[in-house]
Amino acid sequence: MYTHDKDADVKFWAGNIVVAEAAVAAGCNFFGGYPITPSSEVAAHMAYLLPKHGGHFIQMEDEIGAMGSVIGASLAGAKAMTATSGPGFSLKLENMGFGYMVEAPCVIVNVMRGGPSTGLPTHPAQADVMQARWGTHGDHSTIAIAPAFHQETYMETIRAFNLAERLRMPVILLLDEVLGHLSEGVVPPKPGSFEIWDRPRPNLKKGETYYPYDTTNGDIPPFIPYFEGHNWHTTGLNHDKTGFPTTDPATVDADERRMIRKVLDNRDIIDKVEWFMADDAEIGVFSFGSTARAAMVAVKQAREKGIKAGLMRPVTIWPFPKDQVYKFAKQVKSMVVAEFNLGQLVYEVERSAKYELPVKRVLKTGGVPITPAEILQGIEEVA
Amino acid sequence: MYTHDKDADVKFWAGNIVVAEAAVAAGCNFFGGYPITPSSEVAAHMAYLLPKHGGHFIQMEDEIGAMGSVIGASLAGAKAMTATSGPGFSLKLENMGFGYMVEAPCVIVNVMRGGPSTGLPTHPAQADVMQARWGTHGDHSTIAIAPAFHQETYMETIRAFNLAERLRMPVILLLDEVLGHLSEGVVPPKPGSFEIWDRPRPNLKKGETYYPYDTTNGDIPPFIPYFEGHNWHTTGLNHDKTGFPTTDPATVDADERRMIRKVLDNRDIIDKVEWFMADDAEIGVFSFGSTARAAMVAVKQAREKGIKAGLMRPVTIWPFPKDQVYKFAKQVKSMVVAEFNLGQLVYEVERSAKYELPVKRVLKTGGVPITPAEILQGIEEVA
Amino acid sequence: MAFDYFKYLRKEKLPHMWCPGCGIGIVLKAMIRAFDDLQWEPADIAVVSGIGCTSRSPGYLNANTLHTTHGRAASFATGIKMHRPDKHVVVISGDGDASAIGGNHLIHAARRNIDLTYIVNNNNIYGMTGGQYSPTTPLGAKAATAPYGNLEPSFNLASLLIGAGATYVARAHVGNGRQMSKLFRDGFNHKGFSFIEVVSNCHTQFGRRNRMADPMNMIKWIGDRATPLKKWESMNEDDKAMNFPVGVLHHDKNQPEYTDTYDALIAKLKQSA
Amino acid sequence: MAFDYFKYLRKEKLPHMWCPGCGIGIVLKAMIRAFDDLQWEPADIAVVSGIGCTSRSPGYLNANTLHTTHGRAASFATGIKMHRPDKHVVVISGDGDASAIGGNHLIHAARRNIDLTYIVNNNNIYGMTGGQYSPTTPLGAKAATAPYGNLEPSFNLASLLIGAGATYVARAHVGNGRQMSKLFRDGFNHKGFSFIEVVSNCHTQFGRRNRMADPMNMIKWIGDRATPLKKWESMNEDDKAMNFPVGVLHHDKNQPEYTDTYDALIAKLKQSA
Amino acid sequence: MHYETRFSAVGGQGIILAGTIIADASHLQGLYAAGSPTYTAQVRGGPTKVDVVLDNEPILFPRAANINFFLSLATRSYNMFAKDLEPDVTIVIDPNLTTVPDEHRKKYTIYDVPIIQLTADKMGRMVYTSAVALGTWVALANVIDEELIRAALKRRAPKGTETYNMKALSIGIDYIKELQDAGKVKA
Amino acid sequence: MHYETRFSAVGGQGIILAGTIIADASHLQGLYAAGSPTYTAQVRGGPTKVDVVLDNEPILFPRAANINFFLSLATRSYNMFAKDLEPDVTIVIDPNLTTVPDEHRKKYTIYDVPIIQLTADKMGRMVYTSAVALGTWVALANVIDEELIRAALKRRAPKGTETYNMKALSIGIDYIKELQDAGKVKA
Amino acid sequence: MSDQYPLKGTSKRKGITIEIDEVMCKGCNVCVEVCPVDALDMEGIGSRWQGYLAVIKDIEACTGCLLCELQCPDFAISVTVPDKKKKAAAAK
Amino acid sequence: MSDQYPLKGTSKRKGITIEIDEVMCKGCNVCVEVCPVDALDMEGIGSRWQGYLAVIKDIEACTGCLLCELQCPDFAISVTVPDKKKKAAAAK
Ligand SMILES: Cc1ncc(C[n+]2csc(CCOP(=O)(O)OP(=O)(O)O)c2C)c(N)n1
Ligand SMILES: Cc1ncc(C[n+]2csc(CCOP(=O)(O)OP(=O)(O)O)c2C)c(N)n1
Ligand code: SF4
Ligand code: SF4
Ligand code: SF4
Ligand code: SF4
Ligand code: SF4
Ligand code: SF4
Ligand SMILES: [Mg+2]
Ligand SMILES: [Mg+2]
Repeated sequence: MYTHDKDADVKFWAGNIVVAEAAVAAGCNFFGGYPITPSSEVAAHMAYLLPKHGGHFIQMEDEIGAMGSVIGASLAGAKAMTATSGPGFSLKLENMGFGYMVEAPCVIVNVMRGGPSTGLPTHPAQADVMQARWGTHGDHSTIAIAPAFHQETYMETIRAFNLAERLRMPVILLLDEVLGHLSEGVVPPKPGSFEIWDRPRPNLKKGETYYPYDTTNGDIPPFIPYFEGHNWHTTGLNHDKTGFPTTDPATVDADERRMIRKVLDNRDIIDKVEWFMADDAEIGVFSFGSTARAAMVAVKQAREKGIKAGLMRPVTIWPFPKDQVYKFAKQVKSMVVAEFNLGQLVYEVERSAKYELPVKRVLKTGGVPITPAEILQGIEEVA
Repeated sequence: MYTHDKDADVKFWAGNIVVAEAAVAAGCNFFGGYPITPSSEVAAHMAYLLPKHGGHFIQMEDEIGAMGSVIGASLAGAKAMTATSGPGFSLKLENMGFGYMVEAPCVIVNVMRGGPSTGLPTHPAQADVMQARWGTHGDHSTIAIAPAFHQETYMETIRAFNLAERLRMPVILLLDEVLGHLSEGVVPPKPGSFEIWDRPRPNLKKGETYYPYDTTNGDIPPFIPYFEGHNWHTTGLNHDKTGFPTTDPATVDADERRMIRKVLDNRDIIDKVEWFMADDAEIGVFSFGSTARAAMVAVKQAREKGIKAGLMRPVTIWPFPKDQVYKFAKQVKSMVVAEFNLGQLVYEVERSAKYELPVKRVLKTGGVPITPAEILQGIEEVA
Repeated sequence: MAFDYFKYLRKEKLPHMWCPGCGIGIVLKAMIRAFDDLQWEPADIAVVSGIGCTSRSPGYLNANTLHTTHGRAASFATGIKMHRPDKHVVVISGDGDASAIGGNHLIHAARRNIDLTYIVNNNNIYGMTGGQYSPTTPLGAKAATAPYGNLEPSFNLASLLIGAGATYVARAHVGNGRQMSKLFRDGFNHKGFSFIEVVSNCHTQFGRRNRMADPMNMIKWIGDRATPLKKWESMNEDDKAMNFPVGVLHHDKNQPEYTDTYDALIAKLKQSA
Repeated sequence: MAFDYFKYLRKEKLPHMWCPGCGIGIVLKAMIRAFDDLQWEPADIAVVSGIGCTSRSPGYLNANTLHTTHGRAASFATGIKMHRPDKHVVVISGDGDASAIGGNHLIHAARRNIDLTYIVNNNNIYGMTGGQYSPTTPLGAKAATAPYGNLEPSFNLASLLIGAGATYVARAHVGNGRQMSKLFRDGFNHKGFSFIEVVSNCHTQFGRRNRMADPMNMIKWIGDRATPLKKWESMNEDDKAMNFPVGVLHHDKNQPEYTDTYDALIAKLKQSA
Repeated sequence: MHYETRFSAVGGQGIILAGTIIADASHLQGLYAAGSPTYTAQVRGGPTKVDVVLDNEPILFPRAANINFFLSLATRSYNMFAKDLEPDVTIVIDPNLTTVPDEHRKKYTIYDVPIIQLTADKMGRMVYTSAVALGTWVALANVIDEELIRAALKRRAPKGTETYNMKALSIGIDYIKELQDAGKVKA
Repeated sequence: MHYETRFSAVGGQGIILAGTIIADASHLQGLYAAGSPTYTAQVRGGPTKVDVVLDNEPILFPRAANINFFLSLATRSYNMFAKDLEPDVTIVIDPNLTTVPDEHRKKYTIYDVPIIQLTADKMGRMVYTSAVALGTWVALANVIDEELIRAALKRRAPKGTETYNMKALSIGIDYIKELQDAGKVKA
Repeated sequence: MSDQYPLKGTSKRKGITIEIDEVMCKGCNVCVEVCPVDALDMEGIGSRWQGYLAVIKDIEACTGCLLCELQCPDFAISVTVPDKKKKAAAAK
Repeated sequence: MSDQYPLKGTSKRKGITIEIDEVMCKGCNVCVEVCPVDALDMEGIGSRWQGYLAVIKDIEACTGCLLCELQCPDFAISVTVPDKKKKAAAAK
């Protein structure tokens, strides 16, 4: 919930515009995209903004190429972004996996729509959240952020870029059609009033060899872009610290574990959960993104009816805030999970709860968002 | 574990050959593929077998096209298959979602290799199992089968085709490089000695209109291929029973739930779990596919050491056998989950157990399969 | 008697979803007339599309119709044709669907010389998604993602297809439905891969941004530049660049068709078995 | 002094992984000689590849090198070039990588006329995955997935690229490293998209199945058919079909290069701001 | 203060802009606004709508739940979007293009405003339809100051069309005012 | 009965075929077999191996765990695959192409068989290398009847090469027999 | 719904029938513009689409060239020519 | 390791040096086949690759045409021509 000073310079923007504006504010200077409803305005606005800021926009021939161009630009030093929706997100997955493997910082926006397949292109859903975690083949960690308000979207877009840079990896920003096309007020913070991070650079002595995956000083290998004289190599094959392929089982196993660890060990800067009336809650509501806004209304209404409901709203949904869910589950009598899909994060909630707590699912698909009334009903059922 | 009659006509085949042979035995008459290690021999053998049987093989320009051709052929009436590995599986996901949406029977083979990205192309892994479940965008059910022995692979390939036909949906067959390239004996059953199912046809009266998604008689809409005079339409957009797009929220919601239900309500023909020394087990081992073979050895060795270990080996891994895990978890003191990845089905095991049972993870990546000794060590740690 | 379009139409689905004056309707009509010319039965025709305004066409046609994923129509069509080589398989899609995301399937279907007819309604824009530039948007034209004018050179689709090995390549335009229909008919008749580009109007997304918001403005703008091949060939380079040739641009009747080749193999193996 | 290849090589990675006699090594050498001719510094060069035997080339080159996913090299290269238009970006990949799965990125990079040089080592087969037929495998040739001989007509890559709008298109062959190097150099020098096909040998996967298991057999089979463009043009149709032209097949120096166009826009907006 | 507006039409980009203008203006009045269009790029010639929710508190649930003002320019859009309306809704329709079920006439307060005719007759170009429609809203909803709406409309209108848009707005406002003066509408 | 064999070489398809032949033959002898090649299509000229596990019980864990017989035709393949060997392993190497660490010479029983030279000298074509190698296995491993190996080899050999393959097999067997006769190898 | 001009008519001279389907017609103006003899016109208000509808202005002028029918994107206008003429035209 | 012929040599007449790197050479036979004057040869046993290695058979015959070097896929053979001749050849 964000309140705006009457005198503030409030922009009445669609969520997709917010993402584009915030990306440029975060230093994004490359966008490779391919239009798809309901994300297209992100691309259109980047096409408008970037050349004005000396950055490069390109509309690629498809989403696969868009993802490829983003990683290429990233390795050449760009802060790069792409934006898409369900079908395009599915297509990007192979190259996203490449991004994880070569540890290329970048931001991937998915403005979720109804699915599977072409589904309901102009209607919202929150049904790509498990895909965001598990979509590409092989083991990997995921960072995915799902803001709920435009002001938050602005700040979280910046944070997505910062996390991508700090952890040297792709970061996923999940919106949905509700937010992408919703116009509401946002007050862009002044440049300089927020942090901007760049990927860590190594402290090389003169003439010292640069190893693109050198982890002597921590799990996040420092980065020097192409064309700075280090002539380094990288590949989607498993590689050692030099970036060249290896099939040594121990090296590969260690490296894959490191890439997962670099996320799990940095949860302090990744995790973000918002709580709403949760302190004394007896009925725990779990919801995220646009649906969480309905959940906030439902929680307020429940309280008005004397039910002590409270909301846990993860902003970072991957890595999943399992410890917080566990604690919340211990605190409350029962839980309500409201998500605009047919059951995805509820599995994680159940897993994290670790015991047989009644978990009421308020799930839905079909294009019309979950209403406060539907969540309230769920709350009342388990109250 | 399969024993062979000495007089039986034992074939010493690689697992990939077994899949191709069994597919043709199951009635497969179309294969659309694109080569990728370690699945390529499936395609090569189909290219050899199909024209001899009057079927059609095509090597498409990429995996996306391969998946498209398979669904096209399926709608025209073919029993169709494709085979791939990690990167190709990632690429197929969008069209797989289309397959779920239009309810096109077909079989997708993924011979898993090390990942993510290009990873370890010539080495095994079991790291695409969560992807199999959640890889494509949007809500959907998944059937995925992971056999462990070549004889089982033969029979399960046939079952995969049968399930695809009976439930009118894509079915995933998960092998890994160990099995795909392992040569071991298999005795192909005699034609006629096993069931072959065809997709259900409707009982139309003369002149009656055919609706491709008519569910008046159950969740699985009967099917008439193209070109039989019914001139029907279908689309990846959400559609009603006529196959034409609809955005009616109730219709869409109901249809998406139906497609999930048709799997969950037919678990009697889908589910398959093999148990090994599990009846009196106190330490429950959970493993699948090629890793389960190491687990069997480990269980035997544990028993020799006086530890009452037992193995639950799901052959059908999706839908996940959560009730069986729950029962098994209640029976045993602790569990060992052995999978050749960095933690995937163990999440499902934890969720299904529903309480804080000690779960030891024997996880690995890097190309060298988990050994019996490693699992035994895991067993001993929690014994 | 008036021509009966409804044999090939799903009447209950009409009026169609397209904007008033959209060229896709003209293409649909020409297709139907060509089907009728050849007396193809609806039951023997499959019409496959990708995603886009144009790709909604199959829904209106009384045939075996398939609305697939964006850009992939040719691959689905290939599967259908391979399994049923005895049937007629037609693909219809937009310039973006066919030549942006779908470019690869398009050129490979052409290369194989598989007996599909691929019709592209080239309106030089992504109509459905709101007017982003496509691989055929003219240099300098405005589009949702080209606010400063399009910077990308565009494909000459016919040249691309000829380069890819298509054995029948023609170009029609929305200003002349009669010629279009004839070119469709010839393409349908051609045994092998046939490609027909229809230069078309999306006044809503392209026209509105480029001073041609009225359908007839755009149709005329197209028609004025459409020049019969022979005449176009005799033009000087400047005029050539300003205009575009229509008609049959390439026709090679002597190449083996792919499903024929395949079925000959099946027959051979059967014989030797 | 002997020519020093090692300025552009990662010596410690040699000997390379390719089969004895594999043409890829000849291509690599010719690339290095062309780099040297132009005095390009390793630090200013990016070499990008997809997946395949050929695509392992970047690993041996002392430059900024990127081994991407199968078929997608051009898109990664496009991102690199867009962000650093001042640098040299070269793509090298196999026939399968470039023209099967990667066909779309290839033709679109050509269409945009972005200043990349795209080298295809066309050995008419999927070498790395074990000899499946590729879009350039000759009709009738045996392959792992063509046990009865290949049924699919093949691409003429140069024609495809010319059709797609490439502004420099050349063809070399492994039998003539000197000419190859010269064509590479010209392609590198060309401002815009340049495409050089090298007709090459994979005796291991193609040759073995087609009675040319020995590298020199295949190299000779290729060399015998390679004909200078002028001479080839004067041949009769039969001879044309039996042989293939080598040299510069198409060169248009007058088209605007894409990053130039883009950066002109940036400059213009800066000025008007 | 909480006010929900729905504009609907067939294939109309204009009404979406009208919604944006209300939201813009609401800021100037210190209100929070949330605008949700049906996404029309995929709905050529199909029914479209835009919902604008206004509140003096930050808006949590941004979708309309209890519509106060509903405007429809076509029967198809009416049928699609005149659902779940509460009895206290104010409805404006163009009677030439919209046929309203009798029961609705009984249940709801419906104003017949020949918006298209007015636009055609007085403006000559149909692009001003939505400004005329917006005028009826200004007069009937009476939640945002007319001058603030004019300011917002000016800012969003394509260059050169500002005065025409002002005129079109007045046409809508005046038509309602006349009805009000004639006692046919509660002011 | 449980016997594990590993053949290794550089870039060799032949040794993989040799493994398959052992497995084929083992069936004829009522054994179970599991053969696991390194997948060579991606390892041009690189070290390759094939493991064949034989057992009289159905084989659960199909990978080699305790190798009884190890053959290497090249130093690179030796170095890569001569890992985790148990002291009782029997090793055959081609001394012209394989350099073995001294400690291995001490730890293991190693037979030097100039397989390449034998093939070159006696067969003239290098394609028969693996049949010669297989011959050494037949004689040394002594777990499968020679005739069954011959039958399997005949079936898998490319048409027209059967007799040459038989001859090559004999060369390998005879070389070991000679060594055995000369007392240099335990029979 | 049309005020002045009809949606259906048959010419006396040539017996040509033109029929406009008011449900289908979207008032796009294409037929009006392509008619070489100005036989058609647009009329305001009445279409469900954008306020226009095609109407027959001068049935007697119609030559039966079929252009309006072929170019109408909406299957909204049909022209029936009594004699062989039409067949010939269609076959072209 | 070569038995009869050397891996390195300089011709007396022209001062051309040929050098074969035995670690790099895979014995593919390409250089031998392309040499117009038959100056090179293959020798059995000894390569780490497939049992062959290129060797210099007749250094005096070498014309310095560079073909062997340009065509060797393995950076295994180098030819140094003392005078400008080489530069000219390379530039072609
Ligand atoms: C994988 C995927 N990417 C993007 C889209 C979004 N999309 C739908 S249609 C379309 C382009 C339509 O343009 P065109 O093919 O020219 O058809 P038109 O609408 O102009 O007829 C796009 C980009 C999609 N549906 N799926
Ligand atoms: C998405 C994906 N599909 C398939 C593969 C498997 N694959 C690797 S290389 C290759 C083809 C190689 O052929 P080519 O590009 O001609 O290169 P060559 O090896 O002949 O040089 C294939 C199909 C892959 N790695 N990724
Ligand atoms: S948006 Fe363009 S292509 Fe789509 S229906 Fe309208 S005019 Fe036709
Ligand atoms: S398999 Fe073919 S392409 Fe690959 S290295 Fe060997 S010869 Fe070269
Ligand atoms: S048939 Fe020809 S003349 Fe008659 S109305 Fe139509 S366009 Fe005009
Ligand atoms: S062309 Fe068709 S839709 Fe357009 S105005 Fe004429 S009859 Fe109506
Ligand atoms: S330089 Fe020329 S002549 Fe000399 S050895 Fe090499 S190929 Fe033969
Ligand atoms: S060409 Fe090179 S690798 Fe081949 S034999 Fe000659 S020197 Fe050796
Ligand atoms: Mg288009
Ligand atoms: Mg190749």
